[in-house]
Formats: sequence, C-alpha cells, structure tokens
Amino acid sequence: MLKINNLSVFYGGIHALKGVSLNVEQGQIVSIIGSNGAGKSTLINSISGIVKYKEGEIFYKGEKLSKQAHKIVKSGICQVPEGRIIFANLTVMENLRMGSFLRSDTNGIDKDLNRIFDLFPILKEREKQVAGTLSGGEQQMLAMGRGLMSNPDLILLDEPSLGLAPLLINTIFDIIIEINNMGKTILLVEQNAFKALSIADYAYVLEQGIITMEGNANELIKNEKIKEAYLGKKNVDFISV
Amino acid sequence: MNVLSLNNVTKRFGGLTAVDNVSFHIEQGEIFGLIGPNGAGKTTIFNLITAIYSITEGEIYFNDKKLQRKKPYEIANMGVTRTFQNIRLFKKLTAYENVLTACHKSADYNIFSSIMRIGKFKLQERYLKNKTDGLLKLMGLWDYKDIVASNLPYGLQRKLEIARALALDPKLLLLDEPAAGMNPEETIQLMELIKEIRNKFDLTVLIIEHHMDLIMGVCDRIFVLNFGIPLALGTPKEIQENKKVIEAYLGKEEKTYAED
Amino acid sequence: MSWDYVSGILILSGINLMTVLGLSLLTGFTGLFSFGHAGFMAIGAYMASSMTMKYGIPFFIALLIGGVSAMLVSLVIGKLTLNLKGDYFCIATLGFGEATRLILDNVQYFGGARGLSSIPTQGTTTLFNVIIINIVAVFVLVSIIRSRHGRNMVAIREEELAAQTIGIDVFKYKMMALAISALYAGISGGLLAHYLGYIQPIMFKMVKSTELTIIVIFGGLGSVSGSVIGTILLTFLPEILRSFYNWRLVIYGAAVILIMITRPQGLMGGKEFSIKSIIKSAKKFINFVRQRIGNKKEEVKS
Amino acid sequence: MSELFLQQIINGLSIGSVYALMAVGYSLVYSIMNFSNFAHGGVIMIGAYIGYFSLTFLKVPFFIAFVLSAFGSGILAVVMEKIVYRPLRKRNAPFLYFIISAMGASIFLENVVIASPIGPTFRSYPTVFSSEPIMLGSVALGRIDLLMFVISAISLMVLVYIIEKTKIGLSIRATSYSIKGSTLMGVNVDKVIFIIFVLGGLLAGLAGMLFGMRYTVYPQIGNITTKSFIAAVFGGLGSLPGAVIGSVLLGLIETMVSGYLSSQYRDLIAFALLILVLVVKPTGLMGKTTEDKA
Amino acid sequence: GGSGTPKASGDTIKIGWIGSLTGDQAVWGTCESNTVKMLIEEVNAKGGLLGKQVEGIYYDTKGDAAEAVNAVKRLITQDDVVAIIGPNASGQAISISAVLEQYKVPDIATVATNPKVTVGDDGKVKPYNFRVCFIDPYQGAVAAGYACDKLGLKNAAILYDVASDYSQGFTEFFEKTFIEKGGKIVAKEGFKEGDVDFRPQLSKIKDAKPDLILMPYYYKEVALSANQARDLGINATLIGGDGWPSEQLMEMAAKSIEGSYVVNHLDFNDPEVKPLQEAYRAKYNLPMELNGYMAHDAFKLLEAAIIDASSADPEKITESLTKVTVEGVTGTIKLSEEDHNPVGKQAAIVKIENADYIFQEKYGLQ
Ligand SMILES: Nc1ncnc2c1ncn2[C@@H]1O[C@H](COP(=O)(O)OP(=O)(O)OP(=O)(O)O)[C@@H](O)[C@H]1O
Ligand SMILES: Nc1ncnc2c1ncn2[C@@H]1O[C@H](COP(=O)(O)OP(=O)(O)OP(=O)(O)O)[C@@H](O)[C@H]1O
Ligand SMILES: [Mg+2]
Ligand SMILES: [Mg+2]
Repeated sequence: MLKINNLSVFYGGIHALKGVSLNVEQGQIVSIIGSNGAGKSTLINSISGIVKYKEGEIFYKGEKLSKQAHKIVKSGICQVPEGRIIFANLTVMENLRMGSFLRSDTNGIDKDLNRIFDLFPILKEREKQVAGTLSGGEQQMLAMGRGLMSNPDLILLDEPSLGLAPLLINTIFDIIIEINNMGKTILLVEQNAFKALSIADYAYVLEQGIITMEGNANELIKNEKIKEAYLGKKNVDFISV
Repeated sequence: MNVLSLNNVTKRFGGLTAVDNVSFHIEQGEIFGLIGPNGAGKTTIFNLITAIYSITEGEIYFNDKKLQRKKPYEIANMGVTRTFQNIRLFKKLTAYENVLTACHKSADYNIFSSIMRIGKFKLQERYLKNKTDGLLKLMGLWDYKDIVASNLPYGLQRKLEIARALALDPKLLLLDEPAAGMNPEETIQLMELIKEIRNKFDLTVLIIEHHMDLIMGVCDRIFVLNFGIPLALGTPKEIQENKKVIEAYLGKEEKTYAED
Repeated sequence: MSWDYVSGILILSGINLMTVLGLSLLTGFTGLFSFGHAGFMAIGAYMASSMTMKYGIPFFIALLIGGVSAMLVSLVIGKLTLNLKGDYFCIATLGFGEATRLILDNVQYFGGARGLSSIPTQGTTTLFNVIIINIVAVFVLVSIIRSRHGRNMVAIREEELAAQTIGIDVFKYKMMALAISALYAGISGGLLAHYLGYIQPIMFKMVKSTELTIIVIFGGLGSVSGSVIGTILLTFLPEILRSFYNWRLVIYGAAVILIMITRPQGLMGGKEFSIKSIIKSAKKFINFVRQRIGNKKEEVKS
Repeated sequence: MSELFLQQIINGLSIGSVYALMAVGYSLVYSIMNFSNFAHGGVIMIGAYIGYFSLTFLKVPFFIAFVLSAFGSGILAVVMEKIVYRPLRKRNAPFLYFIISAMGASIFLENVVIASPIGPTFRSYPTVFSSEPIMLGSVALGRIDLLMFVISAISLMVLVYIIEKTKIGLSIRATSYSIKGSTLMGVNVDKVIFIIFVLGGLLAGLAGMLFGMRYTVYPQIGNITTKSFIAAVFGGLGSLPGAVIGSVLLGLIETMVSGYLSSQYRDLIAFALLILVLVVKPTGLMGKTTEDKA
Repeated sequence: GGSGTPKASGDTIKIGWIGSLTGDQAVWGTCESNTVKMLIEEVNAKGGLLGKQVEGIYYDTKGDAAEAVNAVKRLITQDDVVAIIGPNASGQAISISAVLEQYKVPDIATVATNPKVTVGDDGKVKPYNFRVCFIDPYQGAVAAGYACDKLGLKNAAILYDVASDYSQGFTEFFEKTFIEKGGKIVAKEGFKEGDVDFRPQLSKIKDAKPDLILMPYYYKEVALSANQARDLGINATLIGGDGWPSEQLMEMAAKSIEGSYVVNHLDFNDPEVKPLQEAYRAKYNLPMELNGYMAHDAFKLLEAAIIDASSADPEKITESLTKVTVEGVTGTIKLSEEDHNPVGKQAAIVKIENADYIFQEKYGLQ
C-alpha cells in the first residue's frame, strides 16, 4: 500500500533521513521505533508532505504520491501529529469538523462523529470548550478524533500515547486495534516500544536516520538488543508499561 | 518543615472546577508525585503555584510565605521554578544560550557595570559561563550546546527545560511530564538523573508524570487527583495498591496484545 | 562625489542611526514594535534646541537633556502600554507619536506648526560629533546586549511566559528597553534639530517612525551591525536614486519588498559582523580549499 | 436633544462607516495572517482610481464601475499576496517581516501612481447621483453616507456568515491558528489565503469607489486606513464585528470630541481614550481574553 | 552668441529646482518643476542665456526638510548649479539657509510664505534666501481687512489645519487684524492634514452662526470642507487664500464656493496670463496650478538677474536679484534689499462667480 524507496531528508546541513526504505501492506499495523531524534517524525512528515525530501520516492497504492500536503490527504492518508497541533482557537466541535474538511458525505460524517464521541466521551462533554484550554491528554484525544474524522485509508500516528494516563494508553491502543480491524492501515511511531510492538504486524527500528533493523513485530519484541535499547530492561519493578 | 503547602485550593474556569478544594504539603528534600487522569487538574495546580493562573479560593505557602498576589517572576525569584507540559523554550536560541540566560540570577551586576565592563561584570560573567557549562554537561546536553532549541529532538528539549530551570538554583522544582516523548530506557535514565539532581542541589521536587515506572521509582510520596478532587495520598506502594487509584487511573493490569 | 555632500548624508545616517540603534534594542532584541519613535525624537529635538537657544546650555548637555526628557516621557507611556501585546502596543505607540506632534502643533511656545528656527548649527551636529556619539551609542548598546540584561530582553522576545518563570521581571525589562530606545531617539532628535537649524512638528510624522523601523528589520532583527549597515544603506539609497526624479520612491518600495522576500532574515540575519566572524569564515574557507585540494590530490593518487 | 447633537451623531456614524468599510478588509487579513496589512490602503486607492477611470474614460454605468473596481482591486490584492507575502509565508517568516513588506508595497503603490501618467492630481468623480443631502428638519443626512452605511453593514454580515458558518470559514479560522495543522487536514492553505485576499480586495474596491465619490481620488487617499487600523484595534483585532463597532465608536468619539471639547486636540483625546480602553481591556472591546494556558 | 547644443558643462548654465515630487504635496511640486522645464526649453529655443544653454536639474524632497538639505547640497556641490528655485514649503526653505550661506548660492522660494524664510529670528535678512510670493502676515491681514472693510462681515469663523505652518500663520494674522478692525471670531476649529471629513467642526461652526468662514488651506480640503458646509446648510461667505486658486477646485466644488472671495497673487483671466496657461495645458494636458505662476515669476526674476549680472556666477546673480525688476504674471516683481520679499506687491482679490475666478480689485492694506 505504501512503499518508500531510499528517502533522504536534509534540514539545512543536518542529514535527518539517510536513505530510508520501508513497506506498509494493506491492513497492517506497522510500527517504527527509535530514540529521540532518530528521524521518526521526519519520516512521517515527509509522507504527509510537510517536509520536502530531496531524494527517494514514495508510492501509495501503486502510484507515485503527490508532494502537496492537501492532495496527500485527499488521496486518503492522514497524520495525527506529534504534539497534537490542534486548533487551539477553535472549539472541540470545530476541530472535529476540520477533520472532515475534505468530506461531503453528511451521513458518514455524522456517523463518524458519533463513533468518536463513543470512543472519547470527554470530547462530547467539552464539545463547546475552546480546544486550547483542554488538558494535555484531552488534546491528544481530540487530535486522534480529528484525524479519524477524515476517514482515511492510511493513518500515520506520531506518538499517540504521548502524555496520556496509563488507563487511557490502553484505551488508545484498543482504539488503534479497533481502527485497524475496520480495515484501515496504520503506520505507528511510538516511544512506548513494548506496546507498539505488541500490537504491530511488522516493525522497523530507526537509528540516526537509518533503518537498522526490521522484522515481524513478535520476533523483534523478543530481540535482546531491542529489549535493551527500547524496552527498558530494568523496567520490572513496576507492572505497567 | 513544609516547603510547599496547598490549603484548600480551588480553581474555577467559568462553570468548570478544575481544582476542587485540594490540600497537600511537601517536605524539604522530598520528591513528590502528582498524578491523575488527563484533565484532572495537575497542570492547573502548577499554574496556580507559579501564579500564571490566579487562585479562586484557598492559599498556597512556600516556606511559610504566602504566594498569592505575587507575580510569576517573583515566585521564581523565591526559588520555585518549573518546566512546561507544552515545551516553552526560547526557540530560536541555542541550548547554551537558553541556559545561560536563565543563570541571570547568579549575577547581580547592574546595567551600568555591564556598560563599564568593570571587574565584577567580568568575574560574574565568567561564573555564569562555567555554571552553564556544568549544567549542560550534567544534563547530557553538552554535545548539543550550539543547536537551536527548536531543532532539538523532543526528548532533548525536555531535558533542556530542566537544565534551564536548574540554572535558577531553585529550592522547589516543578516538573510537568518531563518524560513525555521519551522511550522507557530514556525514562529510566531520566529517573536516575532526577534523583541525582535532588541530591546534588538539595532540591525539593514536585513532579507530574504518566510514566508509572518513573513515578513509582522516584517518588517518596504521591498525591492522586481525579476531576480536580483529591483521590489518594501515600507512598508508591500504597498508591499502587489503592483500589480507587487503580480504577480511576492505573488500570487493572497490563494488557498484552502479542497473542491477538 | 563632493565630500560635503557625502558628509551631509553621513551625518544624516548618523542621526538616523541613533534612533535605529534604540529601536534595534526595542524591536530586534526585546520584540516590541513601535510606531511612535518619531515622537521621542520630537521631544528630544524641541527640548535640546530650547536648551541651546533659550538658555545657552552647551550642546552636549542639551542633547543629554533632550534624550533624558524623551526617556522620562517613555516611562509614563511604558507604564500605561507595556502590558499590551503585539499590534496593540504598536497602536498605542502610534497614538503617542501622533499625540506628541499634535501637542507641538498647538503649543505656541515652541512655535506651533510653524516651527522653531535659528537653532545653532555651528559646531554642534558636526560629522565628528555625530560619529563620536554613535560610537559611544553602539558601544553602550553592545555592552548591554552582551550582558545578562540583554539576554533577559532576548528571552522576553522569544517566550514571555518562560521568561517570567525563570525570574525575569518582564515589565521591568521591557521598560528598560523602551527607556533606552527613547533616550537614543531623544538624542537623535536633538542632533537633527542642530543639523537643520530648524524644526517643525511635521518632520516627526508617523512615516518617520515607520521608516526607522523598516531600517531595523531591513538590517536584520537582533543584529547591531545589521542596524548600522542597514541605516547607511537605506539613507544613501534614496540619495543615489535622486536622479530618478519621482520614480525613486517606487524603486525604494520595491527594494524593501525585494530584500524582505529574498533575504527574509534581513541583511545580517541576526548575526553580527565582527572581526572574529570574518576570521572564522576566512578560516572555514581556507579549510574548505585545503580539503578540496587534498581531495584532488587523493583522487590523483588513486 | 438639540439638533446640533443629532447632527453630530449622524456625522459620527457616517465617519464611522467609512472607517468600518476599510477596517473590515483589514481585520479579515489580520484574522488569518496575524499581521496588519498596511498595503490595504494602497489597494483601496487603486480601487478608487479604477472606479474613476471606468466612469470617466470607459463611461460605463455606475454599477458596472462598481463591479470593475471591486474585481480590479481583488486581482491586485491577490497578485500582491503572490509576490509580496507568499515567499515570506513559505519561509515561516515572523509577522514583522510581513508588516515591513506591506509597508514597502504601500510605498510602492502610492508612488507608482504619482510617477505614472496618472500623476498626483486630485480627481473628482463625476456626479453619479444627487449629492443633495436628505434634510430632516435642519439635520442633514448624506446620500452617499447612507449608501456606505448599508454597504458596510451588508458586507460585514456576509463576511461574518462566511467566516462563522461555512466550511471555508472554518478552514480560514483553523489556518489562522496553525498552518501545519490545517494542511494536515487537507486544507489547501494557498487557496484559503487566496480567498481571503480576494475578499479583502473586493471590499477594498468597494471602499475605494465610495471614497472616491465622497472625497475625490488622489494617491494618498489610502492613508485614511491608519484610522481604520486604529479602529480595528479598538474593537479587538481579528474580530470582524469588533472592527465595525470600533470604527463606529471611533467615528463617534472623534465627532463628539471635535463638537464638544476641542477640534484642535481631537486626535489627542481620541488616542487617550483608546489607550484607556486598552489599559482596561488589553485586547480591545471585542477581543477575547482567555487566561494563557501554560 | 547662441551656439545651440550644450557641449561641456562650462557651456551651460545649470539651474536647480527642489520641491515635493512625491508625498502629499506632489501636485504642487510637479506643476512647479513642469513649469520650470517648459520655461527652460523656451529660453533655450531662443538661444539660451548669455549665449549659453540652460540646463535644469530637478530633485524631489518628499516634503522633508532633511531631504531638502541633501538635495541642495547635491545641486550645489555635485551639479554646480548657479541658483536654485523652490521649494514650495517654508519648512524646507528655512532649513536650507545654512547650506546656501556656506556655498553662497541664491535660492528663490516660490510659495514659502513664512516670514522666517528670508529673515532670521535676529531680524537680519538671510543673504541667499529670496522669494517671489507675499508672506503670511500680509495675506492674513489682507483677507481680514477686505472682509471687514469692504464686505462688512463682522462675525468670522475659522477652520484651519493645525498641522500646517501655512494655515496656522494665515490664521494668526487674520485673527489679529480682524479683531483690530472690530470683528469677532465666533468659532475657531482645527483639523489635521490628511483629514477628509470636516462635518463635526462645521456643525459646530454652523451653531455659532458666522457670516464668513475663513478657509486658509489647500484646495483639496477647501473643496471637501466647502461641499460639506453647504450640505450642512451653512450659507456663510467663504474666504480663502492662495491655497485655493485652481481649476481643480472648480471641478470639485464649483457650486459650493460660488460667491466666495479669494486673496490671490494674480488675476487668472488677465490676458497677459493666458499665453502661459495655454502653453502649459498644451504641453502637459493639465491645468496650471498657482505654483506654476509663482515658479514662472521666480524663473523670470532669475533670468533677469543673470542677464543683469551678465555672468553665471552665483554671487553676482545674488547681487542682481534685488536690483532687477520684472513684469511677472503675478504683478511687477522687485525684491526689497531689507527683507528679500517682493515690494509693493498687492493682492488680487478674486470672487468666484459662475464657476470662474472673477478679478475684483488689487487690494493692499492702507
Ligand atoms: N526543522 C528542523 N530543522 C533542523 N533540524 C531539525 C528540524 N526538525 C528536526 N530536526 C533534526 O532532525 C533530527 C530528527 O528529528 P525528528 O523530529 O524526526 O526525530 P524523532 O525521531 O521524531 O524524535 P522524537 O522521538 O524526539 O520525536 C533531529 O536531529 C532533529 O534535531
Ligand atoms: N484556561 C483554561 N480555561 C478553561 N479551562 C481550562 C483552562 N485551563 C485548564 N482548563 C481545564 O481544566 C481541566 C484541568 O486541566 P489541566 O491542564 O490541569 O489537566 P492535567 O491534569 O494537567 O491533564 P493532563 O495530564 O492531560 O495534562 C481540564 O479539563 C481543562 O480543560
Ligand atoms: Mg518525533
Ligand atoms: Mg497537564
């Protein structure tokens, strides 16, 4: 469904992605893990057209992907960005409406809206609150909801669990699975590598702009190196995460 | 002695009561956790302590001095400083400049001596530079010192915020989700770092986090908030076993999807 | 070009530079945008010239009195308006500038709209004096910027809330920046008055303020050397274009746009022009050349 | 109520509606680009000239001249956006650069007209309809004033409808907060900004034509926009109803000050009032004040 | 004699002009420079001056005093002009004195009416500043005298531009004379340059029931304020100064200013003025502004002085400027040695009738 060949991105002199290739099959959940500054967000942003790449190609559904952000959304790819980037000046409801900006099927929109309110009841409660004053976690939920409103085929999630309470993290991952079960393909960037790997079909490890490892998620999760670097080996004194 | 005391603090936004009659006391040298579901009012409490919001009801004391009607900078000068949940660095300045700026309180030369460049100025400026170097090294940011803050990866930006806060030689440090955006390994490292900082700088720390391994691993006591209302207070062990906390916040047990 | 003509333009550059330097601190380093500095210039101009004309006070002291008067007024204005944000502050300063002019227009003691003439020009605003004053002004400004006080101002420009939480008294530092910029503008006004020998409220219109602000941004926000270079360039540009008759402002306008869109950081882009940086870039260049040569040699070898 | 007082109220309202007509276009650009478009006055001026030449040279009917002037200004506004602002936008330049570019553009437009064969002369519109005021007792009510009032009101309502109630309006507001965010929602930001400038330009054209009819045409006519900028700030920047309320208030204040206090110190008193309002309410009358969330 | 085309700079006489070609005074500046250009062409066509071709150099001042100083320095030191004509505003004319004195080059101001243009505060005449127009005190006093003595109007209202030195000066001297003659100022209202709406002030004036309104400012504002006054139902007689006369004014406000009186420098319908008017219109397809007539007289005066000095030396020209007498379109021009102002120049009182400037009489005080 999504195929990236040899992608390179520069920020001025900084070489953020150095020839990244990756493949996402229809209906899969694919995870990307890597430490701070590895280039995960850069990768996601290049797919979305926010960051312009110098070299490499991106194919989507067999065709070359446009480089213009709004056309990319139109073709069915939607990003839930890192740090939420909700519209702080709009109300919760308006934010969600913005999510469905490119859609015109009123019925479908209403249906999705209700589903999102089922998933995140707090959003329904705060329908008219200005989004900028929501708490961090509420904003993250709003960002997810807004992303879903565009009814995309491929969803790019950049650290969706960021700043969420443990209970909610579980919910979010449940929701990700649910969305996936509805037939949507998901490319997931997560710091919470354990969780990410546990729900993914396939995973890539990104280090300093290079893919250093890839494989089936349930294999990677057992990999010693990965355990050490990303899963927090000492992380045994407490059960969660 | 109590470093920080909240007595029956309430904050309302229009009809919404974000913080509802909350009281707690933090002792000197403690690492005190503040947890609770999203929207519980944790950040609001930080904003009340640092006077970014005005308090609706109740009182906050720092070292027995009342904090009401003080300006944010006055509170900072008393020794209370913080980091932000939505990072607020000086975006276009380098990591080094961010910290150096925050060191300003360690010098007291006035504007005329900076024009005359007299001895005191030079001496103090050198001190500020050394201090900045030390802080950057301590936080593991030395290699990034010349990078503009907004270009740093998310995790390092958080560390830089902590470094900047430490530059004030605070007595009480408020950390709002310092580990957000860090992977578990980095989170553990941060935990060690917080302990180290506490000991080295003789600090009291109030910390908000959703990473339970960090909270449980580092806090002496934890206060749990739910919908603005106090839910529990206790040691990590007590909190982990508290039914109400599990139900409202922690969740029953670890779910695994590997088998799905 | 005749020296007298050029020196005249240089004096004018120097006069403008005084205000621009102050504005650079206010706008470039503290992030406040003013449309009213012509008002401070006017205060300085009228105070300084009445000192020399009516009380026979020596020129330099009169200049200082002019500057200090502008600064005192700025304290009042600042007290009222410095809590305002962005464009709101900008409008408040615009209001101040226009109000100052209006008062001067109506006050017959200062000659009203018909102005004040016979201000002594001999041995007052000479090129030498202007250069000396500007050197001192630059030195003072750079010293402030390179101290904790300057860094605090930059912090305010970057992120006010964070500046507060690291213990910066935002209001005080804004006030400081405004007061210093008003002092500079006041001195600049005094210089102008003693250069022309005649002042009139209409010389201190809003366009004057905006022209000066354009220079600051043209030179690059947060760069003192940018302000200096920008001032000289933008004072000379209209002179060079003089023979273009009434097309020259068309070209001037187009040039401003062109610089903004091609060099969006302004001329100096927040960097400073210094001996050090020249040496640095020279070294870089030499290294680059060396590497190139080295590479070539290697290529030849292989 | 004395007749003088009534007359002054009418004067104030009519001056206010002039400011309003400009302030709305101004505020519109501000609301999305977050900078004050100082070139708006220049576009108004060009609009006034287009109207003038349509009536005198092309000798088209009044209504057609109106349309030509609106569209001409609309096109000019869009072209300016392309040349002057887009490159800055693409580079995420801070708002100061936009302001300076706008000033450059405004200097350029004014002087291009002066230097061109059009020249600096004042030109008066041919009489389109009777300029005789409607007399209510001895209180005079101008016909163009009435027209301006109506056009200001209608354009405000149309704009508020577009911004508050339509999808494109929603995307405009979203884009004003975060360009990245709305891009990710599939909004073509260039298109949104295009629409904003078209709307702003159309309004400028209307304003220019009405101005020309009322006050004659000359290259500096756009300078009155400074007043409408002040009015927009008064009312709360970015708020369209605020811009209108601010304009009407400013008109009334100026009139009342001239009429009852001192016309010599009119602007001084008006500015003092403005600063007073801002001291009490730092975001203008209709501007939202929310506690900044940290 | 007359070799025709100029070769080197030594073969031409250079004359400078400064004034506003941009900014809100551009209308007047443009007309002045156009006139000077036209006259230079005429002179050159007739073989030039002293056998040399004349070259004009024109610089814009943006209406700014500092710019004027630069422009004059450039004219003198770079372009080697022998004399300068302009500028059209007093502020600039006063600011350039020091430069003129430094280089000893004369300047003839066109419509700079502030007394300080030619005479310093110490009462001494400035050696290199001259002018061909009469001054504010004179104009103001004439208007007051004529209104009081000839028209018998005793209750005056004044609307003036607070930010304009011209308007303020005019007002000041009008007020003084008018009160001396037993008149009463019933209202005095101000506006600020750039304003386009005067109804608040006019409404107040209307309430004071004056029988005359003095409008001492330029014709754009005159047209707007006159129209607005009539719209408000004010019937008082309007009186103005040399800021008024223009064909544009007629186009903009003929009906409203019908019956008004203007203190002018000349009679537009004087047959001797017609050729100049027509030549200008033919060349530029524009009506001539008042400034054009003044520039014309300034140029003629300069021409006469150069011929009288039979030299293109600036100092000699300066000496001759107060010696020669020329018949200008605005009357006989002879500059006084004491104050460098034209002597005995009487104002032309013009009444507006049937959309035309109808000459009434030459009028001077006493
Ligand atoms: N706009 C930018 N300009 C310059 N450098 C940038 C920019 N954005 C990112 N970088 C740099 O590119 C590298 C990759 O950054 P990126 O944000 O993609 O990392 P990440 O993997 O998403 O990290 P994190 O887990 O912290 O979010 C980092 O070194 C970062 O400093
Ligand atoms: N300025 C404000 N205006 C209105 N409501 C606000 C404001 N600030 C916060 N709130 C509301 O107060 C409640 C508490 O917010 P707060 O940011 O303190 O939550 P939090 O505990 O920090 O949550 P999280 O863990 O998600 O960051 C939320 O419901 C939020 O929407
Ligand atoms: Mg990232
Ligand atoms: Mg929070």
